[in-house]
Amino acid sequence: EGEKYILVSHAPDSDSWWNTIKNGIALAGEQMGVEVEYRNPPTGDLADMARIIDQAAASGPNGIITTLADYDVLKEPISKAVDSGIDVIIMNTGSGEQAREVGALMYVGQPEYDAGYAAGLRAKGDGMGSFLCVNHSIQQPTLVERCQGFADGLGVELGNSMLDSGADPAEIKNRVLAYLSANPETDAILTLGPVSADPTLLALEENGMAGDIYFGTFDLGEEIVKGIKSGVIQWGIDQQPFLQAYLPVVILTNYHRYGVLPGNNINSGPGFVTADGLEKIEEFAGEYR
Amino acid sequence: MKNIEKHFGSVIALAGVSFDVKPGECHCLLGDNGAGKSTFIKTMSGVHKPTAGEIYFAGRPMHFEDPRDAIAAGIATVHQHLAMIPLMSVSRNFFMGNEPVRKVAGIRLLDKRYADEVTMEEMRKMGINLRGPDQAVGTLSGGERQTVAIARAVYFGAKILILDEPTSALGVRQTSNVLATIDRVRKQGVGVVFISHNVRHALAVGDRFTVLNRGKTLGTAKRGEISPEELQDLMAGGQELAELEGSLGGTV
Amino acid sequence: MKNIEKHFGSVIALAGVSFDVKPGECHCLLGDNGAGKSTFIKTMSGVHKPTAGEIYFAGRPMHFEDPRDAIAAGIATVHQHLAMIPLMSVSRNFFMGNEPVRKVAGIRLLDKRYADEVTMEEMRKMGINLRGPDQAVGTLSGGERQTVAIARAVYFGAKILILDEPTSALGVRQTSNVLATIDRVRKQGVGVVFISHNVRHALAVGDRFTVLNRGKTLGTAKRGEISPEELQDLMAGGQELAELEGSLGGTV
Amino acid sequence: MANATQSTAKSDERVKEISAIRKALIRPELGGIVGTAAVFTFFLLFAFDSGMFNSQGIMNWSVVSAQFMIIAVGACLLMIAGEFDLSVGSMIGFAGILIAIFSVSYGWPVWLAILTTFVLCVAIGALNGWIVIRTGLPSFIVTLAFLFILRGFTIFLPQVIERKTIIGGVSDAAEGDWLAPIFGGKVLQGLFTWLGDAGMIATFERGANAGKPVVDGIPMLIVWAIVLIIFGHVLLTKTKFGNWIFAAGGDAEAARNSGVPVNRVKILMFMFTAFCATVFAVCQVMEFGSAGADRGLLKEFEAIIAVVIGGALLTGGYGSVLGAALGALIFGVVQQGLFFAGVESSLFRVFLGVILLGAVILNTYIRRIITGER
Amino acid sequence: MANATQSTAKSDERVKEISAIRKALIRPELGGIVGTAAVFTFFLLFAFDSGMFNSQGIMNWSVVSAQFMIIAVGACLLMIAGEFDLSVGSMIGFAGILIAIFSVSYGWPVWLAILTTFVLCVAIGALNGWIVIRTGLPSFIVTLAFLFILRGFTIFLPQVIERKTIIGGVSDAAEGDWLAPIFGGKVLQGLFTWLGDAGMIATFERGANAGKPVVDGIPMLIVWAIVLIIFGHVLLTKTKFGNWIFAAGGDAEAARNSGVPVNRVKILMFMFTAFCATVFAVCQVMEFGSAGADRGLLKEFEAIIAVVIGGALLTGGYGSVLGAALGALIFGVVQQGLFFAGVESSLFRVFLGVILLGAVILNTYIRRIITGER
Ligand SMILES: Nc1ncnc2c1ncn2[C@@H]1O[C@H](COP(=O)(O)OP(=O)(O)OP(=O)(O)O)[C@@H](O)[C@H]1O
Ligand SMILES: Nc1ncnc2c1ncn2[C@@H]1O[C@H](COP(=O)(O)OP(=O)(O)OP(=O)(O)O)[C@@H](O)[C@H]1O
Ligand SMILES: [Mg+2]
Ligand SMILES: [Mg+2]
Repeated sequence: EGEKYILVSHAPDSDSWWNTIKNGIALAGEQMGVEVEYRNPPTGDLADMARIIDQAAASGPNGIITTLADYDVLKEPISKAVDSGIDVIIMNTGSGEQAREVGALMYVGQPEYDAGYAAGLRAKGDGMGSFLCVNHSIQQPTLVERCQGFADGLGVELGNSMLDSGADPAEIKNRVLAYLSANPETDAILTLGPVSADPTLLALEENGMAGDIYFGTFDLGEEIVKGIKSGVIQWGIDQQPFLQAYLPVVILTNYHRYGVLPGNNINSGPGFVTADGLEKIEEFAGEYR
Repeated sequence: MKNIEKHFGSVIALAGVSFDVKPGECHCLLGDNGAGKSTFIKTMSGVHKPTAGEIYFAGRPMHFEDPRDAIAAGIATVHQHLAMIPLMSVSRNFFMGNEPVRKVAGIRLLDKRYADEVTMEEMRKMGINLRGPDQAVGTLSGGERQTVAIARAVYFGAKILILDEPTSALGVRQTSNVLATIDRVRKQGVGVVFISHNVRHALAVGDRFTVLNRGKTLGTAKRGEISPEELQDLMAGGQELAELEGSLGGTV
Repeated sequence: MKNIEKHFGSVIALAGVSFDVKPGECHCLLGDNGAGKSTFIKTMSGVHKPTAGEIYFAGRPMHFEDPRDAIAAGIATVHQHLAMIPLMSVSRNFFMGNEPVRKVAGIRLLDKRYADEVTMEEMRKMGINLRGPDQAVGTLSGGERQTVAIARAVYFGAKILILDEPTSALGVRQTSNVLATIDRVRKQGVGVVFISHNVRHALAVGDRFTVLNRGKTLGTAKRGEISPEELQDLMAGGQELAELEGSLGGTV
Repeated sequence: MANATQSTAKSDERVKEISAIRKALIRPELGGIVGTAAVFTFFLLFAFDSGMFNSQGIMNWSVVSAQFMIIAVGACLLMIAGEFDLSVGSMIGFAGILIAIFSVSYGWPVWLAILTTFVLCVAIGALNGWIVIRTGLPSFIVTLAFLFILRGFTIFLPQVIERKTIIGGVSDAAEGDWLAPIFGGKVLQGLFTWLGDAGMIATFERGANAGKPVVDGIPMLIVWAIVLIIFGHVLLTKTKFGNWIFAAGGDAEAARNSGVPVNRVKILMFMFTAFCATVFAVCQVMEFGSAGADRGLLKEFEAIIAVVIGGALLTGGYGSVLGAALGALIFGVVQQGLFFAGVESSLFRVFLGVILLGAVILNTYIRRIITGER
Repeated sequence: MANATQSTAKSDERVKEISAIRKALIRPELGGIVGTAAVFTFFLLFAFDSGMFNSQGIMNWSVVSAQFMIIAVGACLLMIAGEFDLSVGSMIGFAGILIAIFSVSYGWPVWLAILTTFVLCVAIGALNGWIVIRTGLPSFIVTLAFLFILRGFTIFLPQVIERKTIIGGVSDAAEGDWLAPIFGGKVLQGLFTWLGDAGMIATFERGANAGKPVVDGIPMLIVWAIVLIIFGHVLLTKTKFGNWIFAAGGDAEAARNSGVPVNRVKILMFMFTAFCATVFAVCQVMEFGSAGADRGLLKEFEAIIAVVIGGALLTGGYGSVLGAALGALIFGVVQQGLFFAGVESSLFRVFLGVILLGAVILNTYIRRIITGER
């Protein structure tokens, strides 16, 4: 009763996708009767994140749930935490293999490169040849992996297709417009989350390409769901952040209370959300999806 | 002005000073470095608020919140560290704080043409030929800047004109010019407060002389009542100067 | 120094000036505002490089790349705008650029104790009682700062001491002090270059007088060869001054 | 006084000649004008057929430049008044979140949300200014503190209130509001439809908008930029208050002694900067329908860069609003132009840095000539 | 001269008394000391049982503070010399990427990669300084340009060379290298093992390290921080050069006239700042084994904040390295402590802003007393 868990993410303060995570741990904490805290490096600097894991370990929680945004940087702090008797679950980024290597109990999430690769295959199947990947936070390695995976899935070079768009919506919108105007033959657009998807939607509306260009995105949000519904967006890759946050808390609590643990890693994504069966998603997008 | 006191933190700059100026006279304020002259006139011109004491102007007690109040009351000051802004043009400096306005479509705009004309005209009167009213003050020499500052104060019809060591950085000709200007201004019925270290400059134009020492007045004398030597002695604090004077041949 | 010329962009500040100083004499450089006095001595002290002309020191031509070279050669300068740093302590200012060092374990450290002692001692000699060597220069009065600057130059055994208007902002007593110091320094065999607007101050200590006007020398005179009035006239550019003098009673 | 006059005339003998043409050219905006010309020449040569100069392309970089202009006007006047504000970017984020919270979470009418936000943000600007004046601290430090404080609240408030860091749904709330279109609408739509019909500008060929002109109006963002530039320019060069701004920045002590109410001027300029930041934020929220905690990051630098490219002096007392507007234009055109020209997008920052350096060096040279500074 | 002596003695009559204790207390570091005491008291009261003061917790905030200290020492000396450097953060990212590219992509031995990086980065520091000196521009602008230029290359280079924005594998490359442990190693491991065996500090409970102490040595990062602080402190207060640093920042013109080689001092300080940033970067790369384009974001502000909290004057000529080190300690303890105390993490920025303001106001007060400034 009253176990304490800490979730450490790699995202900067302002990344809105992590709201769902916060909601997930809050709900799980309430339901299980445990205390869960959320921690992140304010600027998204992974070296700072390593310190936060150290610090979380020092504060002696029962378990730590963390992302594995960069194996090199995080392996030591995580395995140290494990060795000092704290149980760790890896969520979101990373892979089952890496999770085992750092001594974590299991992995819940969506391997980024694989998700990008799957999306690329899908787009290739739909006949796409060239694409634009709108990267709103180019410093984050995980986002670059998504673009890289997509390019490899399509079987083309990444090259200039990845746009360093910045995180400001007006900048994203206008840079996408500029890119599409200079490269009108682009077949497909991939956005990496609501931050880049929302302004891109507006951009497409403005230059009339909405519904005309092949548009896929990572993650869900209110606007993205609307876009899927109206047919502007072909698919959204749902990695189910809610589950990524909720499940580890539940698993850890049950493990600590009753010693039970799932035997396998959980791949919460990639699941492709398309125009079919959107009602529930629509209702909870941005909050639980 | 009666019994003005001014303290800065632990420093007592003025320890009760009384002083008055009448229209049309030039009252010289003399004193050594750090005697409190600048502090005193800053109090008079509203830059500092006195810690104690009162200021009367035309018989009424005044409370200056800031220099604007003093200027509005007719006290114009040319500060020791010049009140000029080097990056701004001469005409903007000249009218700084007193900009002429002109209504255009109900909006009060700066009347730049008028300002430029007046500036050129006034500067010409003072003997300074500007390249143009847009010339930056930073390109003028020290003496020229001093002259602009005085011309400005006079032009805005000050009833009392305070000059804090206007001559200390000036050459002989510039000094003569400034003294002549003071003379002219005084004759127009303006009360002039002239601050200096230089007894000769003071004697050239002063009607009355007040010596300040360590934040206190040592007394006031009328023109003719006091000799340059006495004044010098008063300022320097008296007898100890003798020995130095000897070796330097009394030329200071 | 021969035929020094110095141009600043479109301004010709010095148009060929020749000048010399001998050990143990005080050579006064006089001139109106903007005559080029400060520019001239800045050239002499290595701050500016001359556009044309040559500098000889003890018979050898010198090329000063920066003030350090001039200081190393024995030319110490007290600039018009003081060479003191208000936020630093008096002792650090005193030794600025000439810090005493002491070897500790092979590393050359600042000898602060020595610096402090010397500073206190030298300041006491000049008649300034510091609260302590760590007192910031910013807390000193203008006259006191001037004295520190002169004391510093003298202490470091300058062969030539250049003083740019050291007295212009000073009171009577402080001025006497500075002039007495110059006198003392001169008697120690140091060549002094003294710059002033004030003919009386110059006459009090000067052995020779050079007048600069609009970037050119108007000639050099020995002490006694020239009367104060002649000097005054030379500086002001001659005849035109007469009328002003009249109205002001010849007291300038 | 004949002698004095004569003496000044004589003194001209010591000044070398400066040609009349050179004199006529030298104005504070010169750097901006030269830069703008250079930038347009460059992109006309290297990106002409990329769509940068068709109607859509022009609208694209105009909107981006207009954004920069809005914050640059505020930053410019403040900089001339001798201070600067590092909290502009955080203020943009904060204002956006406030509007969203008021209108979406609290359900206030949008006009009330906008007006309340303006009042609050301008009050924070005044607080900034008041602290700078009262403590005498450099504005760098004070506004740096507010950079952190405002950003902290921008992240904290929506999380506490809405459990999100991005609040959407403002567009729906703004439906039918009278004030919202003043920030988020478009003008001259009739003209553009006519131009489109007349074949003067391209129309959409396919999709839902087929047949409509590709550019269907001037966004209010651009109108705001123009209004603020004109206001700023007139205020600075044509009014009494403008003189005070120069004076306050040139030498606050001297200005104070001459009777310029320096404190009032500076605080008002801090408020005006906050006002401009809020205009920026409101336009953005109305256009995108959502407010996020990450909005406005680094905008303070972008504003300062635009102003400095436009010839203002970082230390105050010198500059021009038109210059700042040109600086913002250069900034916007370069930023978008590089994308049109297909330059590797991460190199954008390198170009920005180089242009900044080049522009400032040019401006310094021009300023020295104008003011005779040494 | 008797009169003059007497006059000064007399002048004391005009100075009110200041108590001796008060005088003894007033030193540049006072603000830092008071702040440190306050911060520790606060966290001892409110976060004592959170693990903040067990061996791991102490190591945690010590390491974070040491990081801040390393860049603060450089920033402090530079600020005292009258300039500042906004490119520190970008320099950290850039240096890290260079090492990774040299050692991993090009396969150079790690020591060569490190040394080459030091040479390049210090050269960039010198370039910064040279531009500031030559053009007379404010360092704010020049280093802002470099903030963008260096960050641009930091993102661009790894993408071009490795097609990633993060380069790992430096640890493997560094295996057996003689220079790498000087940045990434630990010292006093024997002592900690002994402490662990003696039960004085906690040990790992399981895994490969079971039985070893949780804190197994002092990271070289901390050693570097201490070395740099001592070096900076001695340089500043005990050497000739230190006097020149104060002089260059207090009044460059006056210092130049007195024969202080101001240009050399300033350029050297820019180089030293770059050196510190590179030390930071190398330690980080060696510890984590990878370099990323996101490293060092906003670190320039953190360095400046630590220095300013430590009592230095933003405009130069005043400050102390010990103060800056205490400022860094305060910053680090607050940042980590708030996590320990369980404060909502987004409020961290709000606290930071408030502490910054409070510290600067306190320091200004202290400085005015010391220097008699008005
Ligand atoms: N703002 C201030 N804070 C503290 N002390 C001050 C302040 N202004 C002046 N003082 C002190 O008050 C005293 C009087 O200074 P003031 O400037 O009035 O002298 P002064 O007679 O004008 O000297 P000078 O002839 O050098 O101009 C000096 O000791 C000075 O240090
Ligand atoms: N750095 C500079 N750049 C351009 N012009 C300069 C510079 N320094 C001085 N001048 C000009 O050179 C001329 C001579 O100036 P200088 O300062 O040498 O005169 P001065 O004789 O010392 O005058 P004062 O008696 O006022 O001190 C002036 O016209 C001045 O404006
Ligand atoms: Mg005075
Ligand atoms: Mg001079």
